[in-house]
Amino acid sequence: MEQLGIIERLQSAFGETLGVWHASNSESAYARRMGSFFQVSDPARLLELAFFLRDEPALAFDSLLLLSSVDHGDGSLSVVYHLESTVYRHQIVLKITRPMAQARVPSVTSVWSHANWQEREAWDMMGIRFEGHPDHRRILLEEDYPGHPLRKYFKEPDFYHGMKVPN
Amino acid sequence: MPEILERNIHSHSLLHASAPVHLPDRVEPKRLHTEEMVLNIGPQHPSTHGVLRLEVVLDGEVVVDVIPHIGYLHRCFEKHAENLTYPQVLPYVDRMDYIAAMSGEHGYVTAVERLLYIEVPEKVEYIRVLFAELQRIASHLIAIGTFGMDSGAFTPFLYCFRDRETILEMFEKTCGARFLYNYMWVGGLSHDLHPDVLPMCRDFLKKSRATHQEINDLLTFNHIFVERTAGIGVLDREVAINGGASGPMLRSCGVKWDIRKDDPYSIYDRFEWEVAIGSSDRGEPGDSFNRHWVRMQEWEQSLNIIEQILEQFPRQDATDVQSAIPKRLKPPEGEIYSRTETPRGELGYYIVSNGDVKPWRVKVRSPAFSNLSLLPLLSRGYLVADLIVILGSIDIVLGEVDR
Amino acid sequence: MGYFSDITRGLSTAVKGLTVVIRHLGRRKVTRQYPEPKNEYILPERARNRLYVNMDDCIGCDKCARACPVDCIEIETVKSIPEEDLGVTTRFAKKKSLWVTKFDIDMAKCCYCSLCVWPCPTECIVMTEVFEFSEPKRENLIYHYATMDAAEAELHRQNRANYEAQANVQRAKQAADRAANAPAGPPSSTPPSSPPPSAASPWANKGPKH
Amino acid sequence: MTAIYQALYEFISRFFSPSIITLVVTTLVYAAIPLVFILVYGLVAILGEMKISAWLQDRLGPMRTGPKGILQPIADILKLLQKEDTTPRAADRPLYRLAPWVAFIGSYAAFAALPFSVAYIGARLNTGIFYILSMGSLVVVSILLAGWGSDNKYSMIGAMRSVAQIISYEIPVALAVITVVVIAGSMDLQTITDLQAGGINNWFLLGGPKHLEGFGGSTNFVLVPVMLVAFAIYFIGSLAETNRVPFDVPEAESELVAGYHTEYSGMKFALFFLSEYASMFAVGSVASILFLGGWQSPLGDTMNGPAMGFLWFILKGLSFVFAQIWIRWTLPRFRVDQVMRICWKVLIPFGLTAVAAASVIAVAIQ
Repeated sequence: MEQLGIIERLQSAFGETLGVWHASNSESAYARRMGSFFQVSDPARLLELAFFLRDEPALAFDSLLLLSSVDHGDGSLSVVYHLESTVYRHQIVLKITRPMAQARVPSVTSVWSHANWQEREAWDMMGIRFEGHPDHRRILLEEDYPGHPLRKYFKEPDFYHGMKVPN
Repeated sequence: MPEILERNIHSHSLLHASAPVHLPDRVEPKRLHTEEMVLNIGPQHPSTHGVLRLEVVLDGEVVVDVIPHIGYLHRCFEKHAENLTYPQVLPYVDRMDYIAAMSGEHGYVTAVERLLYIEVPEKVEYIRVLFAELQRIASHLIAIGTFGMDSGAFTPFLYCFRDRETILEMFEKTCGARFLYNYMWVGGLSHDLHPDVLPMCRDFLKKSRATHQEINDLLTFNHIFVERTAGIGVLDREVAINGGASGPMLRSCGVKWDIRKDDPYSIYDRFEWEVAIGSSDRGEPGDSFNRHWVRMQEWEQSLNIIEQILEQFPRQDATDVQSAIPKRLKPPEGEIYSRTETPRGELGYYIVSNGDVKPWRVKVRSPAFSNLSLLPLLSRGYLVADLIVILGSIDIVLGEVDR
Repeated sequence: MGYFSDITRGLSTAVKGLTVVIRHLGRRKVTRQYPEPKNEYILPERARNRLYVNMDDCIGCDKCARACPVDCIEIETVKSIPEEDLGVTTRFAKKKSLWVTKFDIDMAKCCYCSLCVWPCPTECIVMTEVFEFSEPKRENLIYHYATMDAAEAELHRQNRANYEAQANVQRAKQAADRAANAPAGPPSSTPPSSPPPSAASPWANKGPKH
Repeated sequence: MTAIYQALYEFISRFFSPSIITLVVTTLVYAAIPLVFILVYGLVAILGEMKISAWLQDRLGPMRTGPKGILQPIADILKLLQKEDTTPRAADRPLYRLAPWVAFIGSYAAFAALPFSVAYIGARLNTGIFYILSMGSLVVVSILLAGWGSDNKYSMIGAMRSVAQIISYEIPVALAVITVVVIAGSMDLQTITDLQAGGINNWFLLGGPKHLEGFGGSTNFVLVPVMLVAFAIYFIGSLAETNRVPFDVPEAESELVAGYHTEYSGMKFALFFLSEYASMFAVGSVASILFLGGWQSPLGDTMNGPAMGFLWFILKGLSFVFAQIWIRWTLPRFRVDQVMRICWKVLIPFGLTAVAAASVIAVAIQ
């Protein structure tokens, strides 16, 4: 399905209120395909949207390519979902932007199990909480590590467990 | 919660760590449950392929649950990348998937070039694909060899290393490094092909086909090996797609999905080759044997691609391989998700640029990370020996898992 | 699979494997002894090993240090004063104008990526074929390439400081002269500086306001 | 009394006057001969394993110690002697210390009944083969002691696997032995060897003695398939009993690190190592006694005799050791349930068939 078809479909199901569609502003054919994204403004409806994207036969986004997180440096964090349909080979990007103090989004692990570790990594590195995650722990760092290192203003501790952290 | 949500959550409950364990029928006697024992495999263990720790809950020798603990090799590549310029990221990219550094570089430079709209000369593309395919063979040789070692056969491992050595020699001749190359630069290459490499390549094609046959006789079709691996750790097609499996792991389930064919990058659309998928000749699609078998086939297909590269290779071409390298690498503001097929699967780079010489955010979709996350699902209900085989068949590189 | 075919297949494939392996018993071995037969294995001409800096050619431009992804190169320079003639580099005959008082490479940090080699305008930093240089102490792996000792460096630093002090005095005098000569008028005010760019967000321009 | 024992006795009686002391000293010296043999053979076997595996894998193998690395095993032993002898804190100390000795005693004791030559056998028992089989089972005890005593989960799993495996595989091995015993009519190893005198044609692998009364003469070639099956069963079973690939599940490197001897270091490990190699030779030589004529020359009377007997016996034993090394570096490892399946579903039915067939034939041709 073409990108515009997907957005029409989504808008008819979720209404205009759900978010804003951003078509790509680049010329390259490749970037046009990957660069357009869909800003989800209401995290409460994310899970519903995710199930719709996966289960709607005409969309069939059965594969979560990547779940990434971005710190914008202005006190807000984003979660970015790259989705792909292995049936129709079309792709879509979802984004949720939240202020850092309320960095909580529903977990999509129940929709795409690939999100399990990816969400744990996003929590570990960026400090985004995923509500409803079955195993919400850090994954790469120790459980007692202070802070989330991929945040832009992260200061690494001088000492960790009494050991001097080399710089 | 709407009804549809509940149904779907339930249907995927098996993927969760807290889900009840259903032992497959093949483990007998089913009702004989003993006290559970926790066995730590790793971080230092002969078969964890690096520093991976598996917390295995055992009932006798039956694996009840596996909890992988990763992060021992975590170097925070993504944080590093934010503090380095685009060309400086490359040595770090090498060190992510250190078994297949060329493929990792290929993925990174492809992503940055797409971000910058750089067209590289044809000759550069040919050399890149040639080296990426050689690297794929080298990486698969290690995967096949260590998989044999995990199942107890030691000798194929060394035969594989012998062949890999030839490939590394070609790389060393061309760029001076055997392992961590820093060879593919954004917009070009660090060196032109060494004149010895093409003849060496032709020679290698012949020798490698012989080794392929040898490994088949020695390992792949060995009945003990087939018995050990066939039907072990079966990954369901839907679960594989849903769980983010890629590369040989996904193809072994019978899914014809290869980025080189389905989302072509570089010049892969110029070559004729087959996407290797798992079959049910021996074992069943998605099992450990088919993961190995897909790698064996891909080795052959890569040889085919290399053969075509050698035929089509631009002759007497005086192209400067550094001609398209921009003086100052400063991509426009924007973001990209670009993916390539490495030996382990889909390597994606999500790069956000704010118009600076340093990337704002680099996120790596590392195939080994995603594939490893399926390990608990694959190995529940099998024996400890099978767990090792399953882990070996996934072919992880801890540098890439932990980044 | 039948019971008997299972057994025969097991035995026959085992025998096949055994024949494959036994054929290697008399073959030429592929491993090489290290380091005795040095002539057997020659490093490729492009081998990237220990860094070497030809200080005669170094102009102290700091390009290599900036290219280094692991910050293993440390360069300190002192500007020369006009009376001093530092000569030209042997290659490309570039004129030198900086005293290189410190050129340290920490080979323990070096990742052998050769990114420092390429930007060098005089090709004075190169990767050599030397690869056996293990040291019992990590400090010994910091190579000091600068040719001058501390006293000489201090001398140059002093020279430069003196020269700058003189120049400042001169400039102040000139400025005073100019101020005395020029007609008095309001100094042109600088335009209001733009607000310092905040940590730029890639979403700042195109993303929705959040 | 063998010729060597008598010679020793006469030699030692020159130094000691009371005959009881002479007897004790002679017995000790006589018993030390297999020990010396084990030690020397151990060095050769370790070097052989290293070199053969290297050559099979296109490698050079150890090249540093001595010319072409032939002193490598001595260096290894010296290294093991110098190593710190660690004991896990939670280990069951008496059992932990006892285990390697039990292992070594088990394999050393088996050598007592091996007829190296017509001139040398430690103890000529009329139930020799039975004695060797039972001594081989002693290894199980040591493995269980080691696995339990180490207080290590890998060791424990390895020991459990090993016990299950070795006890199971004693049955097919015993069945294969019985096949020969039924034909030979004796459990005495010297008698069995003597029966196969007169060259390759009279080996039990090829039907047994054709020159003696009561063995069917030239018609006993009908035994050949039975004997081939028995030989194959014995060989596969002996691989399993000595924990060699493809039956090395107890010390499966990729799964259990080193199985029951994970925690052992220094001399204790060396003893396990040595006893493993000693049992490799022991099972190989039993195979050569039962099926390949023991110390008898394959050429009949040429090159036969007490001294040549030693040579043939060791040569046959070593060729089995070579085969075990060759197989080890070729085949993958079975899974533990497959090991048991092969034993109970393949080897034992075939073994029973072989025993039955041999019994019928033995009755028929006599």
